[in-house]
Amino acid sequence: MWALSRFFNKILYLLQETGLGLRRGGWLNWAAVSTLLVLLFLVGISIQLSWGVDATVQSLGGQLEISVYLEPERQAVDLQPQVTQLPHVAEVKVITKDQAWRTLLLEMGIEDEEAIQTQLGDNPLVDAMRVKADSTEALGEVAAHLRQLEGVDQVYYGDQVVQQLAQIQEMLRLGSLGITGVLALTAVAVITTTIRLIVMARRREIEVMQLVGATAAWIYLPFILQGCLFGVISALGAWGLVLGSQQLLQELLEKLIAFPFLKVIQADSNQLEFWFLPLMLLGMGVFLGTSSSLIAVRKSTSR
Amino acid sequence: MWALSRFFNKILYLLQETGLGLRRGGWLNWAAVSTLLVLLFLVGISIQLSWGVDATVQSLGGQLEISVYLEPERQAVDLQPQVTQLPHVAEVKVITKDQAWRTLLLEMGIEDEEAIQTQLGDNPLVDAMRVKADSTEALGEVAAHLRQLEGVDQVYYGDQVVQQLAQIQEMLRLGSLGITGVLALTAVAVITTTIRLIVMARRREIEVMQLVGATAAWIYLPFILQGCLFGVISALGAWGLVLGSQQLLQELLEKLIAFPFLKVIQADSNQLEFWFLPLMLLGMGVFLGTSSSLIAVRKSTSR
Amino acid sequence: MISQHLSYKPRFHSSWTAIASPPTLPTQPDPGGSLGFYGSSQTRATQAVNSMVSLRGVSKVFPNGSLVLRDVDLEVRPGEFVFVTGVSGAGKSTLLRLLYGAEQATRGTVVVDQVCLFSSEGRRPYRIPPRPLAMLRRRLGVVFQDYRLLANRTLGENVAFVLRAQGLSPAEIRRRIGPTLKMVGLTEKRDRFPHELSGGEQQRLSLARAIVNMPVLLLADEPTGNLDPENSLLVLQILERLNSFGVTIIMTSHDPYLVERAGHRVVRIEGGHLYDMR
Amino acid sequence: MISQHLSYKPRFHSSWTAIASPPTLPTQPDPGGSLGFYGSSQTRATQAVNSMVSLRGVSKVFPNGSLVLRDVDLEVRPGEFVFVTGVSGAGKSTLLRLLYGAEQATRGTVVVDQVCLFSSEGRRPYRIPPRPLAMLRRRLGVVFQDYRLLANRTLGENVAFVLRAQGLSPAEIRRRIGPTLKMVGLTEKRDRFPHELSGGEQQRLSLARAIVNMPVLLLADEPTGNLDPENSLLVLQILERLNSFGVTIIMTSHDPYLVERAGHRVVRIEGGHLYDMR
Ligand SMILES: Nc1ncnc2c1ncn2[C@@H]1O[C@H](COP(=O)(O)OP(=O)(O)OP(=O)(O)O)[C@@H](O)[C@H]1O
Ligand SMILES: Nc1ncnc2c1ncn2[C@@H]1O[C@H](COP(=O)(O)OP(=O)(O)OP(=O)(O)O)[C@@H](O)[C@H]1O
Ligand SMILES: [Mg+2]
Ligand SMILES: [Mg+2]
Repeated sequence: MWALSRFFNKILYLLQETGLGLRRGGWLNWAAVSTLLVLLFLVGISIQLSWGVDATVQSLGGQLEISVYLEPERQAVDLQPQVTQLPHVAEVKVITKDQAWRTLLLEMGIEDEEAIQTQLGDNPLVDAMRVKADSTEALGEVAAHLRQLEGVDQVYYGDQVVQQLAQIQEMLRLGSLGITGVLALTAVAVITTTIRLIVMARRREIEVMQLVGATAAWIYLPFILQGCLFGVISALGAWGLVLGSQQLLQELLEKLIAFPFLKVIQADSNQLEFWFLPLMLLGMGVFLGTSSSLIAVRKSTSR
Repeated sequence: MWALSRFFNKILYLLQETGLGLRRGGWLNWAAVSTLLVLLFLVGISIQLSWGVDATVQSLGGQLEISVYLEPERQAVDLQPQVTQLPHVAEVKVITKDQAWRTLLLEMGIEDEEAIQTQLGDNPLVDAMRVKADSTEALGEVAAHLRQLEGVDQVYYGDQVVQQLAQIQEMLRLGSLGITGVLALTAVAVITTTIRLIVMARRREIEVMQLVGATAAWIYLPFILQGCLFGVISALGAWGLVLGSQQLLQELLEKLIAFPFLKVIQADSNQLEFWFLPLMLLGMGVFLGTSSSLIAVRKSTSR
Repeated sequence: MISQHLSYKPRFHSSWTAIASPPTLPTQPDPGGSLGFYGSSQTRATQAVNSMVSLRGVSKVFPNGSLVLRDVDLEVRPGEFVFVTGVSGAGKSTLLRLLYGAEQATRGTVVVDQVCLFSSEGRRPYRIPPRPLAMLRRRLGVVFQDYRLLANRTLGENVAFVLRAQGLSPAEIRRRIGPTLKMVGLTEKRDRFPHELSGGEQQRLSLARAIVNMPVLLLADEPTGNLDPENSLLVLQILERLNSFGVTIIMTSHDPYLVERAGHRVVRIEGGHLYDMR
Repeated sequence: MISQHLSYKPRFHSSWTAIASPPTLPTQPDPGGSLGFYGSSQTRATQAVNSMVSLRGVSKVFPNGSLVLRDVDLEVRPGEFVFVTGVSGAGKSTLLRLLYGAEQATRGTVVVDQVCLFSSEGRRPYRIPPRPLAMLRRRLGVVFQDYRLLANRTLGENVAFVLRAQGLSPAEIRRRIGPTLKMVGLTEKRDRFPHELSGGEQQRLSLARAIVNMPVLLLADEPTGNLDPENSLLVLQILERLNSFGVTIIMTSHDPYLVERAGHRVVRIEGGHLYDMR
């Protein structure tokens, strides 16, 4: 009973002490929270953006096709089932040489049906297929497979544009990864600094606490709780900002360019994916806040 | 003479005081410098990256052409000078209907010279021009101009890929602008906080200085000099990091993807452009450092 | 050594006092009568000659409502040595703080060395602006009750500090520090930091800092509180020597024996009132 | 009111002292002779009963080379009242700091309330680990020469602080603060902050904080330095009342009259040596 009440007193003390620290800390708290918030926000936005760009490039890449030209006299429909079963193949479209010739002639402005019929006899074309891959990266692999098929004469896929698109995507991925990493490092540095400054600002107090017989845990737990709290608050704030700016970005994009990049926003709260970002931000915030205060406090532990 | 020596003494005092502050400040200085450095570095890298992407998309966009089909019986060479003089037109290539037909037939596998000659007589095609614009954005404008020319039948430019490319570029530009803005704000917040903390840590000292008759300028100038110095050091460090990471990024890109994005690096120290980034970083660092210490100091000026 | 800075001349200068033109001692009836507010300069001049500190009807109420001084009058002539006594919490430190501008009176007029720090006369209270206040403080020396040493500067730097704040040359500063530290017996500890000193040594350092710039008025708040009788006497002797050079000294003390022994003028604060004891 | 926490029992407990097993008082010749280092527990037990503080051959040299104490021996029995005197800078504060573990001796053995704080006997010097030190400090009360108040806590919180550090319930803490503040005459200023107090009031607050947890040993460093004679006497009376309840008191003072009047044991530090004066 006595032990329990003592334990309860201790918990109460820790909470009160943390509360007191927050109240008396004044703008020092805001410094810590705002820094952490801005950094978490940047991380969140960059993750969102990299997801969005990924999805966008993905959908763009999906529109790129591989053109397969068969040897003369080969029928595309014969090969179609074989091609469909290849890995990473998303869609196969058959274009017979008649279709192709008709289209060509029409494009050239020969609209006279009779002339077309005449020309069809001289059709110099071959059967062809348009194959779509399920991702931009898989194009090369699919093309390689196609080349090995019997009856395939030529395989064209991608021109410079396609290649450069893939490269842009790669670059974006690298960039966002790098920025996220650098930002995380900055976050740790800034919070550690801030909390160490808070500890330093209360150095005299800590000194006196030690002199009247408080143990290290007793002295430093409130600081660590405080750091943890900073993390939680910042994460919540950052998530709010991310949601807000998403909306804004979306609206801006829709106004500025005709084509809506629907992939930028993913606001379906029933999906598991929707909860991934806030949970990640929360985890990151708490981790950064707590571990930073631990680092800050560790440095000043002496008697 | 007396006034001069007094002035000299004052300058000396300010320098010594700044030096003393730096020496005694210990890791507080490092906190300020490292924060500023990281933020300047991020700004620098994001500017570099946005330049690089701009240039890349530009060069990519430059490869996109507008196809102009003339009315039958019109000669492309007649129109060429007129087209060349249109604004934003970078290059005009004429394709006569004979050339086009020949190419088409060759592509279709008809390599028999005689057959070609026969077919040429039946050439159903028209003269065409390929027009390059000097930037991706100008494509639309150029196309609109071309459509109004007499003798032009059809103008095709860009497919979905071209449009999406332009949109990606727009998005990137927006993103990098936004990130730069947010980072600048963070920088101001963090440095102000840090310098205010330094002032706070020396609050007792400032109090005593005021009590023994030091004027406000006398007390605060060393802090402002210190902030300025932080800016200079951080800017230099950030530039070094930008140069270093550029090298790294370049190498990485060259290894990862076959096509070297030469536009990412611009290391020609004879060019004026090369000095733009360091000068900008320096200016930004000094401005942020100085104005942040001014803000920090302003808040604590009282008697 | 000390005497060389000590050729005492009463100061009539204060070009900036003229510029700031504070309301000057309006409690004194204007002899001209018709000259009005700005015409009372002659009154001020006569006043200035025979008064280093002049408090007229000064009251001090702290924001939390505690009334520390009520309607206090005090005149200290240049060259006087005044002890301020009173029980703990009587308001001695508060009185001194009014004189060096760390606290502001609630009512009344405070004039130090011909500079008006505060006056509730006139349409609205006048308070000295920061710059003239800094200039006045340069002519004062203050020993703070809690020492107020700079923790991250050595003894020598702590003393030099006051002189540097006035833009003296490093050579001149070096020349002055030695004798001053010697006077309070801290020569060997010149390069130590305050936390490496005993309580009494810190107190003596605070004294050294107050006298290094040869003030015209020295305000010493309990400068012997942490000193043994011998050292207390030594401090008293230092102050008396300064006084003999013409420096006006106002000192608070709890030590009745020291006050007795010195034989100077004594004022006592009790219940917010100031009583002249001797 | 005070007496209710005061049923003094000499403490024989210290379960952790046994665990930490510090080298205990090896300067005392071991009566068993053959038991060696860890066998001297009996010596310690006898020692413990009749000594609250025990310094044996203690020297203190600061890192900057200043030798403050040389080969000092001091025994203080439980319930004693000891004055420590000496000129400013003699080493009085340093002596007390050795007792509450803020400084570490250079040589010798320091034992307080049966806990060994430092011993240079044994193969390498023993120094008390942080946790036992914290536990010892909870049984001590210290009045610091520079007060060491927490600037951003009210008077009440400053005093409560010590009790909260030990995990007492808020109700219990509230119950104890009132009488303690009353004893030093600060009841009305309970909700003020330290900077709103006069020097003497701060000193009394420091005393209140030292005695609120009913220490077995009270170390008071110059607790009357900023107090007028009446208040000094009051403080002395408080300390004597505590002493009459069995609290051991070691107090430094510069005031020869106070020391004279009290009539307790007096030790004097001079030239690093400790002399028993009375
Ligand atoms: N900033 C403040 N706010 C509120 N009350 C204050 C403030 N400063 C001082 N006081 C109160 O004014 C009274 C006088 O304080 P002061 O410091 O002048 O006393 P003192 O005579 O110097 O005492 P001591 O001898 O103990 O130093 C005290 O009761 C104190 O509590
Ligand atoms: N941390 C330290 N480093 C170096 N020297 C120190 C340190 N602390 C104290 N000293 C020196 O040790 C000597 C004794 O100091 P101490 O504080 O014990 O004196 P004291 O007897 O308490 O004097 P006072 O009566 O003035 O308080 C002094 O000469 C002081 O300069
Ligand atoms: Mg006082
Ligand atoms: Mg001492």
